[in-house]
Amino acid sequence: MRTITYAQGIKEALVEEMRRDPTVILYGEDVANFGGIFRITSGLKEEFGENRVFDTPISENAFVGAGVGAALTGLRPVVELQFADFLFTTGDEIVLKAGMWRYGHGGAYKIPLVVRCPSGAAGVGPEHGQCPEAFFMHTPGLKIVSPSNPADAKGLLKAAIRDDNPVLYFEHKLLYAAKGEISDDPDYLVPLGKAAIAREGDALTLVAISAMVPKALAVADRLAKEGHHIEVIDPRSLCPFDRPAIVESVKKTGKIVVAEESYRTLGVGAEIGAMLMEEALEYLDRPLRRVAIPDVPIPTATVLEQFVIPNEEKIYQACRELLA
Amino acid sequence: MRTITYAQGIKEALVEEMRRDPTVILYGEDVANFGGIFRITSGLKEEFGENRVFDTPISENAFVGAGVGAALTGLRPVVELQFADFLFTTGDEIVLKAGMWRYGHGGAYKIPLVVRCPSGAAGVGPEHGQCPEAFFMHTPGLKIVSPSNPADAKGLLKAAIRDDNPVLYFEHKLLYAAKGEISDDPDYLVPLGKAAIAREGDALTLVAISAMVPKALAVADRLAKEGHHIEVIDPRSLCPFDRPAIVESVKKTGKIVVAEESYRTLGVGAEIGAMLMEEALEYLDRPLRRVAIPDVPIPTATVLEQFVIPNEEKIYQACRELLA
Amino acid sequence: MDRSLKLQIYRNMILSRRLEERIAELIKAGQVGGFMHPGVGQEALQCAAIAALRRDDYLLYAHRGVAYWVARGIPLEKVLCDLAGREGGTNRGKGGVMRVVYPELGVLGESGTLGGCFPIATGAGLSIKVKGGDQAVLCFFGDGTSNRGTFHESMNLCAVRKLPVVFLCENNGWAVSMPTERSTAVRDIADRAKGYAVPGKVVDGNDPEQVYDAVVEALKRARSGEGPSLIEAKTYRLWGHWIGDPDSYRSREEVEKHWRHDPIPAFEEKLAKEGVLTDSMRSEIDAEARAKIDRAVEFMQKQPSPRPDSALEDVFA
Amino acid sequence: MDRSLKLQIYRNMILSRRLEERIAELIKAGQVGGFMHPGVGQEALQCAAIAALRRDDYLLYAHRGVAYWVARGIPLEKVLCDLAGREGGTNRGKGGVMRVVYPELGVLGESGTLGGCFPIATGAGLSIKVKGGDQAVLCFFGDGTSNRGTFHESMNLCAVRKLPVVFLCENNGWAVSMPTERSTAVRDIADRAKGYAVPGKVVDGNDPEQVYDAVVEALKRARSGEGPSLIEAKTYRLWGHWIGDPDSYRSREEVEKHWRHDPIPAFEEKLAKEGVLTDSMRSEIDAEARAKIDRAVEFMQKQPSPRPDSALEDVFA
Ligand SMILES: Cc1ncc(C[n+]2csc(CCOP(=O)(O)OP(=O)(O)O)c2C)c(N)n1
Ligand SMILES: Cc1ncc(C[n+]2csc(CCOP(=O)(O)OP(=O)(O)O)c2C)c(N)n1
Ligand SMILES: [Mg+2]
Ligand SMILES: [Mg+2]
Repeated sequence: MRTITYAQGIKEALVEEMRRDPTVILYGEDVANFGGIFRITSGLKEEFGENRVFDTPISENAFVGAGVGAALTGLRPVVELQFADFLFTTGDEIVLKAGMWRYGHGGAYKIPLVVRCPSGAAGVGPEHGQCPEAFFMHTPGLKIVSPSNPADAKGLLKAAIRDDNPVLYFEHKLLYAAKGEISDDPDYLVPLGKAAIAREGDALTLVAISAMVPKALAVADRLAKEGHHIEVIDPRSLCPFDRPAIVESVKKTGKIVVAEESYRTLGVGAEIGAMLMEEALEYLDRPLRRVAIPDVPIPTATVLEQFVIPNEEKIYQACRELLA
Repeated sequence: MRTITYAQGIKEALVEEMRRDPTVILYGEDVANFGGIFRITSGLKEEFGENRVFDTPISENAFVGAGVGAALTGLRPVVELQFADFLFTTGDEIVLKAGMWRYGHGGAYKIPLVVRCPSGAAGVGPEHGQCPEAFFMHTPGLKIVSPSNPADAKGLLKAAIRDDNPVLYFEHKLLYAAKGEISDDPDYLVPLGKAAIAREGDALTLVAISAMVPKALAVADRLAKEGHHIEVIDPRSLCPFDRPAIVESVKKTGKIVVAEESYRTLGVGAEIGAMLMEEALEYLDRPLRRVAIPDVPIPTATVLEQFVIPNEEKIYQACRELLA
Repeated sequence: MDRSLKLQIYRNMILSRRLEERIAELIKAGQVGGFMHPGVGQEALQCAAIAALRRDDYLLYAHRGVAYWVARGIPLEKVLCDLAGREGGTNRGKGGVMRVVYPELGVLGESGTLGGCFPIATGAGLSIKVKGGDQAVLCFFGDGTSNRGTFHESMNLCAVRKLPVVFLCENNGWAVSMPTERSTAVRDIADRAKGYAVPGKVVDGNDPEQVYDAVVEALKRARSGEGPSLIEAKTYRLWGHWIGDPDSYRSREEVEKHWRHDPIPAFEEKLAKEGVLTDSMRSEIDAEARAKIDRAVEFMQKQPSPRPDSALEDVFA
Repeated sequence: MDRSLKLQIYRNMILSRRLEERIAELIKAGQVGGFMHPGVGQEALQCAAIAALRRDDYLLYAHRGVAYWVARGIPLEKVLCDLAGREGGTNRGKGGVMRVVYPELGVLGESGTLGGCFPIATGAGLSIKVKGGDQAVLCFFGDGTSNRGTFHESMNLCAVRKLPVVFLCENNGWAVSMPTERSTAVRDIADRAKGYAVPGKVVDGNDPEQVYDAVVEALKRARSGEGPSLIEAKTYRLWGHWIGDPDSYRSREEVEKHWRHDPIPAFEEKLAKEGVLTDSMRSEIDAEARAKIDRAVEFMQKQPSPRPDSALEDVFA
């Protein structure tokens, strides 16, 4: 066991998988010579050469779509977008090509593509600060992961690279410096589609996604001191989505809070609520509480941003309300 | 009162609003000389001239984004996409520009833009047959309407054109020929954000969207013959979304089925389920039932398409299950 | 082009033309429900360009016609089963005739959104380059499609990374009801190559030899690591945009005029003059084509529909 | 350019340079948290181009620097309040310094995604044309941004509809760490104009007169209904990509070399030679700029943060 950062976890996953499999390539804007604007990929071009690690022009449609084309023809491309928000500039390539090319052609091809998407509000406003997972969770054919800690960051990325399907890998910008322990096993993989029980408890189920997980754990600590032992679930993958993990937990607790950095309407919490209403209605003893962005774009000024982004206090209040 | 088709309703709305307001313009591929591939706009170029009704190159980014730019500078553009699916080719323009330009600039500008999006499965496969409303319902800043009949088609489009915000107007291809009655009032408007109770009842609430509404009404007939008087709600607008209409109905019926042509995960039914779990949990006596596309792209062959698209029988079965 | 190559191209042109005529009949008779953009008039360039490919090259075809598949050697019955949404096609009923796919011959499939092909072609080129092969990619597209942003991004990306992709524009004068001169701000789409410092060449798309030579040259450039090329083949869409198009937006005179340049009789005449094609060969080739099509239609008509719940398969690998 | 115009441009260049230096200090001192792409080295072209605009023209600026706003006459304190996320700016804290907006002067705002500006500019041009006015739109963008598909679609759409838009590329040699010659397959981005049959012109972006003349000509063309133009102004980004950029990807020699072509001393020398600018005027202009900035900073520092719950406002009109 070692302690590494989330950023290191991502980098280690890239390096290990590129060493393991010569068909893995990495590209995007500024990833090669500069090492990425978040400095995740420094040194990779030096190790793997310019044929496998290279910079692209500012042409998201072409280079994301090329990821699909390269995946169809035998490579395993890892494509970096500078900000997750830029997924929208490449909606056709992500939703209709990565998501549906295989299906539309009757399964004739596999699409082992990973798109790395730095997400999350960090003082950078509406077009550089989103967590747009929920948009793509509605798309058939895309796998989606959102790690919340270094071990998952590494294990999920390795699993995503080995997966034969397109995976959107959301890395939260505010987690890059987060530290955590990790195994030294070079085959340390976190399976796509398996939630983590980040903390066990029976008073309430708190589902938290990505950067909300550390906040949720802090809330759980605080509530424990008040005598309420809540369960914190980190879905890790949003597609496949580990529905049973949440349903089982709620059958035990009867209460559910979802904390996420999506917009509230049709955020991940909506699916969780609907699923529970389908599968666990009789176990629910309190209403759903969704702690999410109140359906506004992400403002830039800190005071405004902090007003809309879920924080510990808001999560805590939502839990308290249900525990009352 | 006259009887018109849904297609005529759309056309009348365009003609009336263009006569009323010289800042309304209409453009898209093949809308002017050909009258649109669904023949909605024939004759409009002849009446309003090539300056206000014109054909564009196959450049969805440019012409949808130009709709935003034109709206910022004093026009009320109505832009036709040939298929709603092409919204994905213009994700940046729709989500980040139409949806967020106003907010990001502190409300300095209004964006009175309408994008017409022919939606719905009709034997045309994964990239020409979607109902992608739910993707955009998650986007702050966009209004969304999905009329189910000629009167709403007309009244909602007129209201959308007069609205100072961007509106995605989803017109279902299989409804174009549907007939219905309509008032002759040139100011016949259907307000955005107001659901219609398509049929009153108290046994169950069936929310149906767009082309699902006629199917839902047929199911209601059938159930009525069996002694179950269900309520059919047509939200008409998905943003603003008339939450109280649904909540009130469910408080009366205790049962909810949602029928839609979205993909199931994070379809509109997810938001309805979550909302009810927040606001009406104690009134729910049966689980939610979502009749939607089972998270696969839309296949082309009829037998496959019909397997995944909700039909009367599937809606009926879902209702029966809850009424049992 | 040697004799046998000429005859091969001619055969494919005839087979394509007869197949589309048959498909049109089937659709009009309501026997199959498919959605088809006919390529009548454009077979020369399609067949000639594909004749220049190696077996291990990749192909991204456009939405217009059947000649791409015929020329690439995909069995006719598979194409017809895709059209009819039956088993025995290439895509299990998922994609219709618009998404014929054939991995064995590098046929990658089709993007339903126009211009979606460019980045895919770029990615196939990237694969080749990363793996160090000398294959190439041929990517067809229409004049209207040349106005999509993906064209620009992909041309530039291929050019800066010297990817082995040949972009072949079928300028048939129209994009549905929009004439090229109103949709496209440049007279020769090939001139757009100047924005990427790559070769751009205009050829007569109704002359198989011109097309073949241009594609051979571009493929050579691609294989030798010099990067992409843009070829514009001028041609004409003799039928409507889709089978059923009222085609009300262009004059009958214009269409009539272009029928006089139908590439099939022109090529026949040329081959006859050169002594490559005799009258009896002509009838033989035509009869052969019809017989093949008859057999394929028969096969298709006997094929069952896919299992309904197979709709749930093929989302993920 | 007459004397007073030259001085106006010079004044704006100085004011811009001083303001950015001040902003860099504020950011480095942690006094404001904003995110800023400095335009140091590119002020000549930015100020000169904007000087060619009429008051009722529209402006889509790029993400680089403050000169666009300074030259257009947006009060400095507003720019600073946007930077600092305080009240008193132009966008109520919503968009930061990247989204300065000023409807009174046709300043439409900024797209956070590069290339998002092109369709917006096209739309503004469309408005002008539909309403029959003779205004024009000036749209700035970088060399790297010229590789976005929206560039292509918008150039073509403006060209086929003859919309009054002037596209002005600031080719500063780099897009973050990517040198232009590796991102962009053509030596002169202006050559891309050939793909749309519109005028494309290269100018020295560090020479205000060349830029001004080219923009005047393009605006004239626009106003008279002849359609868009593309101008490429060659310049250099003297500072890092953003304030805080380690700038590790280019050599110090390269940067040093370009400092020797800093447009400010060059223009000063020229104006001095022409007798337009004396030493005392120079110090006066500089002192004036500093005083203005001091007042603006002071104003900004006294402004409150926006009301937190105003975050919920401005989504819909
Ligand atoms: C992005 C996108 N826009 C519009 C369409 C609808 N559409 C299908 S074919 C076509 C015309 C294409 O014209 P062109 O590229 O010249 O090819 P041609 O049909 O002439 O062969 C259009 C507009 C589409 N499929 N995708
Ligand atoms: C679509 C998109 N891709 C990437 C970025 C991130 N980004 C911001 S500025 C920049 C470089 C832009 O280069 P250029 O257009 O040459 O302008 P310059 O910064 O040199 O002024 C990049 C990659 C973005 N904002 N939008
Ligand atoms: Mg065409
Ligand atoms: Mg640059």
